[in-house]
Amino acid sequence: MLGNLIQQTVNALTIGSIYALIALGYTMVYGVLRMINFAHGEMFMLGAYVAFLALSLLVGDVGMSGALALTAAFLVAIFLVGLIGVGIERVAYKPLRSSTRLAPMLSSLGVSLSLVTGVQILAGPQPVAFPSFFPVVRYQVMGGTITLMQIGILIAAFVLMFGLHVLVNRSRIGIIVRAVSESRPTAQLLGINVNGAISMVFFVGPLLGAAGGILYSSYYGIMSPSMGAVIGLKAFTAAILGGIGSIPGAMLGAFILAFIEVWGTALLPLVTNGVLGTEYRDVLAFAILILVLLVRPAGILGEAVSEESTVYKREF
Amino acid sequence: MAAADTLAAARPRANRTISWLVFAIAIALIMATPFLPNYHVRVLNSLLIYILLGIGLNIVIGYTGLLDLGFVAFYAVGAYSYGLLASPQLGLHMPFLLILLVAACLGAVTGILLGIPVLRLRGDYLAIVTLGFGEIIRIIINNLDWLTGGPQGIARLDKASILGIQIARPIDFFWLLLITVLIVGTVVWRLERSILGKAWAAIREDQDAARGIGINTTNAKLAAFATSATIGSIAGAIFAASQRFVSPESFTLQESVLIVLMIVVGGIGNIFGIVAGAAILILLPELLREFAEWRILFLGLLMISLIIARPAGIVPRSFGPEKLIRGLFGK
Amino acid sequence: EQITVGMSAPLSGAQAYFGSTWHNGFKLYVDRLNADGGVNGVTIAYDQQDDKADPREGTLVAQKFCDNDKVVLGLVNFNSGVAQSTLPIYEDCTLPTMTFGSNPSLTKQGYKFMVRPVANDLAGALLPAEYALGKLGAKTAVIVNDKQVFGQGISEIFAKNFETGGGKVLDTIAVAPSDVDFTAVLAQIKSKKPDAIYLGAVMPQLALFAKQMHEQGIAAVLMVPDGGYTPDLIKQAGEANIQGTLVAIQVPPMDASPEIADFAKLYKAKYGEEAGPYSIYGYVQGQILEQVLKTTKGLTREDLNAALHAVKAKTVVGELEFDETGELKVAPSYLYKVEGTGFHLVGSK
Amino acid sequence: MTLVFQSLRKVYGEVVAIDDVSTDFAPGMIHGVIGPNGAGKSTLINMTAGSYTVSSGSITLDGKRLDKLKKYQIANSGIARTYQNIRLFDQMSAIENLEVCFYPAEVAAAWSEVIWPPYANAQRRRRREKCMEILRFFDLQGYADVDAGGLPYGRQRMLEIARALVANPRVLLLDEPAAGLNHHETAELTAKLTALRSPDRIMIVVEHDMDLVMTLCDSIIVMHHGKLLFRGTPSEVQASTDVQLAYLGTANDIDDIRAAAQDRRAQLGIRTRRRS
Amino acid sequence: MTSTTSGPLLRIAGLSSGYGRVGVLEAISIDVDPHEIVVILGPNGAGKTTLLNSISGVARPSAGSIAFEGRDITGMRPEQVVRLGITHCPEGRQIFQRLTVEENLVAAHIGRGGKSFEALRAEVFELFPVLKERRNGMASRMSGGQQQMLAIGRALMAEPKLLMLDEPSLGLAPKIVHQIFRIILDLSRNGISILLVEQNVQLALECGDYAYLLNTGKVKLHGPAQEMAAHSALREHYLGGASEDVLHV
Ligand SMILES: Nc1ncnc2c1ncn2[C@@H]1O[C@H](COP(=O)(O)OP(=O)(O)OP(=O)(O)O)[C@@H](O)[C@H]1O
Ligand SMILES: Nc1ncnc2c1ncn2[C@@H]1O[C@H](COP(=O)(O)OP(=O)(O)OP(=O)(O)O)[C@@H](O)[C@H]1O
Ligand SMILES: CC(C)C[C@H](N)C(=O)O
Ligand SMILES: [Mg+2]
Ligand SMILES: [Mg+2]
Repeated sequence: MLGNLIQQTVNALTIGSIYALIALGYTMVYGVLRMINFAHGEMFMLGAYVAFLALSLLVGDVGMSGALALTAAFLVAIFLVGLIGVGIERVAYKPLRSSTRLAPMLSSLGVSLSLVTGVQILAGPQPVAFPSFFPVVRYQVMGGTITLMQIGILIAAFVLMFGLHVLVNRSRIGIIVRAVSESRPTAQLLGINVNGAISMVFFVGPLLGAAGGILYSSYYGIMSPSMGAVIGLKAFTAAILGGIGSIPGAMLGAFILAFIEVWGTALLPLVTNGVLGTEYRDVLAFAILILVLLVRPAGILGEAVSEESTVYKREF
Repeated sequence: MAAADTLAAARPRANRTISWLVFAIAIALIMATPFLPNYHVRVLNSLLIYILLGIGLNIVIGYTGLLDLGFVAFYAVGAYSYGLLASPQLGLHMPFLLILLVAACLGAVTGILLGIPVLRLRGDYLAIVTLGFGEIIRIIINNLDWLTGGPQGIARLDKASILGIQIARPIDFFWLLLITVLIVGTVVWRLERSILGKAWAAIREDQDAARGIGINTTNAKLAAFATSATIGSIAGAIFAASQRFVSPESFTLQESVLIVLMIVVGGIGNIFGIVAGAAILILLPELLREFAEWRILFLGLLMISLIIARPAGIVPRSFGPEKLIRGLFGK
Repeated sequence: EQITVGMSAPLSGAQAYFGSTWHNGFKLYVDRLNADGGVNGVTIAYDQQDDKADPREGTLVAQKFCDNDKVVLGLVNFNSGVAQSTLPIYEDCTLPTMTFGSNPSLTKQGYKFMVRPVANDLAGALLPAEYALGKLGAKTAVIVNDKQVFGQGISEIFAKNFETGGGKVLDTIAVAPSDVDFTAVLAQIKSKKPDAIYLGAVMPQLALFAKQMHEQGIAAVLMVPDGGYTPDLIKQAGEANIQGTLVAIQVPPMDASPEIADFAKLYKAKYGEEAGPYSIYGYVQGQILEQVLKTTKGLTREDLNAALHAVKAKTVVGELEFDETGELKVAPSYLYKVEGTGFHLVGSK
Repeated sequence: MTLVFQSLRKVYGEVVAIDDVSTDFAPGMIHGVIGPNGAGKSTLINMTAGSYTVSSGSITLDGKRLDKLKKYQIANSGIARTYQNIRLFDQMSAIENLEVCFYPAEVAAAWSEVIWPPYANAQRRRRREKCMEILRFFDLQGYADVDAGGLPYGRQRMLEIARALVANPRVLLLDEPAAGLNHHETAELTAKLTALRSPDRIMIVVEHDMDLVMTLCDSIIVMHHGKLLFRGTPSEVQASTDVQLAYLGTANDIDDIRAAAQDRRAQLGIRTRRRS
Repeated sequence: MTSTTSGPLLRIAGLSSGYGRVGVLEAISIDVDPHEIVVILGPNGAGKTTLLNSISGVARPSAGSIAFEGRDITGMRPEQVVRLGITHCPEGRQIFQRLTVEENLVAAHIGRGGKSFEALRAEVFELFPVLKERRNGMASRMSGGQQQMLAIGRALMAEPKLLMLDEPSLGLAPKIVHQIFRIILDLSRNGISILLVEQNVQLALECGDYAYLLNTGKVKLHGPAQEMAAHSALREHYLGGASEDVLHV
C-alpha cells in the first residue's frame, strides 16, 4: 500500500512537472498580453518534432551519439521553438495589439490549426515513436518504482522553473516584463523597448513549452501532431486554477491538477463505491476547479483585485 | 466641412445599395434552394443551424461580453431531449413541437444552473469554467449509458412532423430552420434593443458601473445565459431531428470554439456578422472538400489573415438589421 | 461505360492513416481492373471524400454521393459512429454501400442497402476470449475501454464471451480517449492481479498502455483489438514492453497465401510503403465489386444492390457472401501474438 | 431624511483607510469632503455606494441600513455616484448611457417590448425624451448619438453626472467632478451643480479644487488619515489652522514658491527671452 | 549639465500631429532653451498632451519638425527619444501599480547618462524621502500625492535633460501641489530643463520662464511667463472663442 502511495505520488509529480512547464508559458504570455494563447500547446508539440528531427540529423548526418546528441538536440529544439514563438508573435499577434482581446486569442486559434495541420502534412498524422532521453534505470523506493527518467524530468522542470522565477522576480528583465504587462504605453514612454520585452516573453514561453514537449514525448515514448491540444487545455486549466498571471500559481495549479487526476483515478471508484468510475476523472477535475474559483475567483494565488481600484472595462 | 457633407449624403445612398444587394441575394438564395441538389440543401441546413447557434451564443459573448466556451452543452441538451423523447431508447415518441418546447425549457434551466455559480467570475476565469461545464456535460452524456446510450449514442430517432406534416427531407428542414432563424433572429434583435439589451451592453462595457446604476447584474446575466441556452437547445433539437442520430461526438469543445470563432470572424455583436462568419467557416471548408488536409491548413491561415485584416469582424457592428431596414425602406 | 464509387473515410486527422491506406487497397485493385479495360467494358471511377471521422461531415458526404447519379456504390465510413448517421441517408436514396464500421448493431437496424464485407466486433472479440481461456488458462480478466463507440462496444463483447467461457471479469475501467497516462489505472489493476487485460481502444493508447503496464511490472497478458495490428504498436511501446500481447484482426498474415503476398508486393510498389492494416480489405472490396459487376443485371443502384447481396466473391481472404442483413456468412478473423518485432498468427476463424 | 455614518471603519490589510468616522449629511445641502491625498475621501464614497464593503460601523439612510445591501440595491435605494476615474459605457452612445438607467424600473416589461412593437416604440420614445431633457441641461444634446468613449474629457465628466441624475437620486455622490477641468469648465460645473440642489437631495462632493468647494458647498468635512478632522462652513474651514496645516497649506506657501522661483532665476541667470 | 549648442534645447517648428487619421495639432512652433521652465497652458482638448506625445514619439507627426539639441527627432520611437534625454512623465501618473516602489524605479533606469542605479536612486530618495520609506511596498498602496512623487522620481531615473510633466498637480491636495512645484524648481536648479503642462495657471506662471497658450491645436499666445500672467488676453483665450491670429506679448 505504501509502495502504491509512493508510486502514485511520483507519477503525479512527473505529470505535474510537465503540466507546470507548459502552464508557465501560458501564464507568462497571459501576464503580458492578457491573451489566452491557444497556440501554446502547439509549441509543446513542435518541441518534440523539432527535437526528433534534430536528433535524427545529429545522429544520422553529423554522427554524434549518446548523451551528447540528446543534449544537443534538446537545446537546439527548445531554442528553435523559442524563435518560432517570437516569429509567430510578430506575424499573428502583433498587428492585433490594439484591438479587442478576442482578436489575438482567435488568431492564436488559427495559428494552432495551421501548425497542427502543417505538421500533419509534413510528418504524417499518425503518432510516431519517440526515443527516450534517459537510460532505462529503475529504483525501488519502499515498494514504489521510480525511473531515472522521472527523476530527470522532475529535476529539469524544477531547474527551468527556478530559472524563470529568478528571471521574472529578481532580474531587471523580469521587472521590465512585468512593467510592460501592466501598461504598454507607459513602459514605452519610459524608454522600455516594449517589442523587445514581448519578444522575450514569446521566446521564453514557447521555450518552456518545447522543453515540456520533449520531456513528455520522451517519457511516454510517442509524439503526434495533435498532442498539444489536450495537454494545452490542461496547462491552461492549471494556470487558471493557480491564478493566471502568477508564476508560482501556475506551478501550484499544475501540481494540484496532476494530483487530482492521479488520485481521482485511484480513489473515485473506491469513494463512490464504483458508482463513478475513472471515466468521471475530468468531471472531478473541472468540478474542483469550479469550486476553487467560487471561493477564490482569481485562482489560488491570483491577486484578487478590488473592484474600484482596477477598472475592468470590456473584458472581451 | 464640405467633404463631410458629401460623405453624409453619399452614405445613405451606399447604404441603400448595400441593403438592397444583401436583401436580393438572400431572397434569391432562398428561392433557389428548393431547386438545389439535396447535398447543397444539407450544407445550407448545416449553415442555418450554426447561424442559430451563433445567434444564441452572441447574446452572451457579443451583447453581454462574457466569454462562454461551453455553449455546446446547451446544444447537446436540446439534441438529447429529442434523442430521448422521440426514439425507441425510452420508448417515448413525443411530437416534435412538444419536444421543442421541452428542449427550450430544459435549455433555459441548464443555462440558469450554469449561470448561478459562474456569474461571480470574470473574463478568462469565466471562460475556463464554462469550458469545464461543457466538458462535464459531454462526459456525463458519454457515461450515462443506460440513459443516453453512452458513446454509441441514440440511433433511429423518429422522423419529425409538425401538425401532421412530415419533416424528413433536407428541404423540409431548410424551411423549418429558415423560419426558426427568422423568428429567433427577430426576437433576439428586438431583445437587444429593449431595456434588457441595453443593460447587457452596460454590463459588457463596465459591469461595476452597471451595478452602480442599479442593474442587478446577476439577473441580467442569468437572463442572457438562459436566453442563449434556450436558443442553443432549440438548435440541438432540430439538429437531432434532421440527423436522426445523436452521439456525444457532436458536442465537443471544438464545436463551441467554432461557434465563438464564427461570431468573431463575422463581426461580434451583430446578427449579420454571424451569418457572414458562418458562411466563411462552414461553407468554405465544404467548398474546398477536395483538398483534404490542405483545406484545414488553408482555413487556419485564412483565419489569421481575416482577423488581422478585420479585427472587429467582416461585417461592421453598425450594419445591423436596423440599418438594413432603413436602407430598404427608410429615409 | 463508367460507374463511380463514392469513397468516404477519415483522410485528415488522427485516423487518416487507417482511412487512406484502406482506400489505397481498393484503388490499387480498381486501377488494375481499369487498366485491363474494366469489367465487361465497364470502367470504375472513384470519388474519394474525407469524413474526418465526424458524423456531421459524414452525412454531408453521404448526401453528396446520393445526389450524384453517377455514384452507384458506396465504399464508406471507416468509423461505426459515422456509419450510424450516414446509413439512413444511403438507405433513403437507395445507394448500396459496403460499410466498414465494425460495430455489430449496424446490421441490426434493417438496412436494405448495405453489406459489411468485414468481420464485426462479435467475431473480433471471440478469438481472444477463447484463446485466453483455452490456451492461456486465464481465469480472471480486467477490461479497460476508451468509452468510444468502437472501444466500448468490442470490450463489452469480449467481456461477455469471456464470462460465457467460464472466466471472471474482475473490473471494468473506462479511460478518456485522450489519456496518455495510465499509471494510476494500472496501479489499480495491479492490486487485482488479473490473468488477462483486455483493452478496447485504438492507437496510440494501445502502445502507451502496454508500455506503462510493463514498466509497472504487471504480468497479465494484454489483448487488444484490430487497431493494434500495426508495426507502430511495437515501435511505440518498445519491443521489450509488448512481447506476448495478443492482437485480433480480420486481416490474414501477409504471407498467408501467394495471392496475399502478391498484393503486399503490388501495394508496396504502387505506394512506396508497406500496406496499412486494412489495405487488404480495400483490395478485397475491389474484388467483390468486380464480381458484382460481372453478375449484375444493369448499372442502376437497385441492380447493383441486388447483385451485391447475392454476390459470391472469390477474394484473397477467401470466398465471401452476405446474409440477408448484409453480414458476412463466414467472416475471417485472426489472432496474432507479438513476438520479437513482428506478429505471429496464433489462431484464426 | 439624512444619511448617517456611525463609527465607520475601513481596513485594507494593515492600512486603516477610514478610522471611526461618525457624521451625518442633511438634505437640501451640498456637502464638501476635502482632505489630503489618501485621507479616505474616495473610500467614504465607495463604501456609501456599496463598491467597498464596510469593515465595521454602519451607514444608514432614513434609518435604513445601506451597508448590508448589494451594490445595485443601494443604487436602487436612491443613491447615485460618479467615479474618480470616469467610468462611462464607452461603446454606447451618450443617450444610451442614460437610457440604460431605466433598467431597474422597466426591466419587468422587457419581454413586452420584444413581443409588442408599438409598446416598445412608445417606451423608447418616452425614455429618449426624458434623457434628452437631462442632456440638454448639461448642454450635451449635440452629443446624444456619439459614443461616450469618444467624447472630450470634460464632456465625459458632465455625462457621468447626467447619468447619475437619471434615476432622480436622493443622494448624489460626486468624486472629484472638477479634476482635469479648466476654470471655464469648472465654473460651468459649479453653476450646474448649484442648480441641482433640491430640498430633499443630499449632495456630497469630494474635490481638491478649493474655489469650487468654497463657492458650492454649504457644509464641509475635512478628512485626515482616515479620521474626521473638522466639520464646518466654508469660512470656518478656511479659518481653521488645523485644516491649513493638514491640507490647504497657508498663503505663505504661495509666497514661498514665488521666492523660490525668483531665487532660481537669479541662480541660473535666466534672462527673459523674446522671440516672435 | 552639458548644453553644447547655444541654440534652443528643443525646437518644434510647424508641427502638425495627431492619432491615426485624426489631426490634433496644427503648425505648432515651440522652443525650450537650456535650463528653462516652459509652461504650456490651454483648455481641455487643446492638444497639450498630444504635443508631449508627439515629442516623445507616441503620436505621429504629419508635418513639421522636432529637433533636440540640434538633432532631428521627428518620428523617432519613444524608447529612442528617452535615450536622447527627453523623459515624459505622463498625465495621470501611470505608475506601475503591481510593482513595488523600487521596482518602478528599476524599470525606468535605462542607464542613459552613465550614473549607476544606486546613485540615481539615492538622488530620488533625497528628493522624495517618502519613497525611501515605502521602497518595498506596492506602488498601488500609496496615496495620490505619493504616487505623483513616484512618477516624477521614476522619470528622473532616465537622467533626462528635458523633463516633460503633464499636469503633475492633477487630483492633488493643495498642500501637495505646492510641494510639487517646489520640487520642479529644485529640479530646474539642478540643470534639468522642464516642459510643464498645467491647469493650475497661477502657480505655473509663477514658476515658469516662458509660456505658450494652446487652443484647438494651435498656439494662440506666447510670451514670458510673468507677462502672460498679467495679460488680459490670457483669460479671454483661456475661456475660448478668441480670434485666429497669434498674439505676441
Ligand atoms: N484597494 C486598496 N487596497 C489597499 N489600500 C487602499 C485601497 N484603496 C485605497 N487604499 C488606501 O486607503 C487610503 C484612502 O484612500 P482613498 O482613495 O480613499 O483616498 P482619497 O482621500 O480619495 O485620496 P485622493 O484625494 O488621492 O483620491 C489610502 O491610504 C490608500 O492607499
Ligand atoms: N488616443 C487618441 N486618439 C484619438 N484622438 C485623441 C487621442 N487622444 C486625444 N485625442 C483627441 O485629441 C484632442 C486633444 O487631446 P489632448 O489630450 O492632447 O488634449 P489636452 O490639451 O491634453 O487636454 P486635457 O487638458 O484634457 O488633458 C482631443 O480632441 C482628443 O479627443
Ligand atoms: C478500428 C477502429 C478504429 C474503427 C472500427 N472499425 C469502427 O468500427 O469504428
Ligand atoms: Mg479619491
Ligand atoms: Mg492632457
